[in-house]
Amino acid sequence: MQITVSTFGQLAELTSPKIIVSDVADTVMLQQKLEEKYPCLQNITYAITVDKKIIAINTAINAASSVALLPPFSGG
Amino acid sequence: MQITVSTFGQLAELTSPKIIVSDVADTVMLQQKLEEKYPCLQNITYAITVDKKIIAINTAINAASSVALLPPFSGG
Amino acid sequence: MDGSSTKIKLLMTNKKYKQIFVWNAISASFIAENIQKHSSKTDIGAHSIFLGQVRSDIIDGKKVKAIEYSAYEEMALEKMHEIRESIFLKYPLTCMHVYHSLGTISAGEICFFVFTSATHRKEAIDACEEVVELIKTTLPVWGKELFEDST
Amino acid sequence: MDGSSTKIKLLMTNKKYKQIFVWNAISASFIAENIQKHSSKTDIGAHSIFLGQVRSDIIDGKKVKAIEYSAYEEMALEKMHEIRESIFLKYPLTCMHVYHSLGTISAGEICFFVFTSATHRKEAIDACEEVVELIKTTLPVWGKELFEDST
Repeated sequence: MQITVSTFGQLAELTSPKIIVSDVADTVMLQQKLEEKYPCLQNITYAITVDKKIIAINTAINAASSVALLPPFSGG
Repeated sequence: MQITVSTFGQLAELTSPKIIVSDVADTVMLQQKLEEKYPCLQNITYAITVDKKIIAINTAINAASSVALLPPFSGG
Repeated sequence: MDGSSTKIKLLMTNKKYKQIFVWNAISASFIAENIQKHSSKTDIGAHSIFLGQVRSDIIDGKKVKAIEYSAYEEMALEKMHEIRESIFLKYPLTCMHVYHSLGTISAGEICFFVFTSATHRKEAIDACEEVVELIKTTLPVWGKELFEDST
Repeated sequence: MDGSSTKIKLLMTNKKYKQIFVWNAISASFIAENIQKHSSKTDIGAHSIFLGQVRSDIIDGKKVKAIEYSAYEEMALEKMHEIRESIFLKYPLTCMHVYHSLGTISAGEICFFVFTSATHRKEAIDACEEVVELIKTTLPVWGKELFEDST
């Protein structure tokens, strides 16, 4: 199963605007795979959203999930 | 000694924009004379200013004093 | 917007204190010009603006069509000077502008304009709110309602 | 002011939620038009406006010439909808308008505009401040500094 992760702000430049990750069933697994692929993520503060909600606990995801990585907000 | 008292807002309509009062040496005497001349003042909330300062205690006044009666403010 | 509407007649400036009173309503284009002027001040990060607009309240069954504002101008300008000094001591503002209408202002028109600017939002917002409160409570200005039936 | 400067290109409206994002800077004349539109609402007594302006900060010895704004638009519009609902539940507002720029906004230009209106000043002021805070802290929008030496 493939998940396409969108990244925003500074994260899009440090990683890639779209990251494709295979074989992940939940956000903890996803985070592990992402930090393997982009070790810089280990030292960056970011939130994971699933279907536009910031998740605080491990959350199941599938190919239909809308997943994103968000660095700290700096609008306004 | 004559004092010219300026009045503002609603007070200017209820009394007169300029009231001339004679033989007063302080604001307590002034207030007595004014309330004799315009009894409606007894039922109205107003402040007395001397030289543009609202006075809280009896204050000496003379012909050179700038004296005014101010109803409650309603600007802004 | 009509260009001519931007002309606001400031009352003759008091020698000692900055004038805040303007004849008639404060136009949207006057506000826009004030905002525009600040684009050259690139240390500003936040503007806070308060606008007072004349309401057509119903009082004793009669509808307000306008408010006629008057002031004890000399005292008001002196008081405004004190407010300005206290605000600049308390908040690190880049600038602050205050305008209040005198004369007859129709319902829907703007009669009061407070504009504070600072590097950060909190200072601009807090200062603006405090200035509005101080003006409303301590400035000798009076509004008299004029009603639709012309009484 | 040039009439053409008042044209603001709103991003294509999301079907579900009200659009808040505009391309490029927010002009003073756009703000003026927004204010002017409220003169027909004569139950309004107070407007509170917050404007965010791009600062030319010095960071690591380099001067900011602009900020490039981007957003996770779908999430931001959904979040803004929640903010709007919560604010209207909490405060008796007549209306509320929010605009945020996307794209490159030069130092001195306005990138953020919050506008609340109410019968009384306290509601307009408090609601405006709360909306600004909520947007700054919960809306997925990012600003990237662009420096004068073009790096």
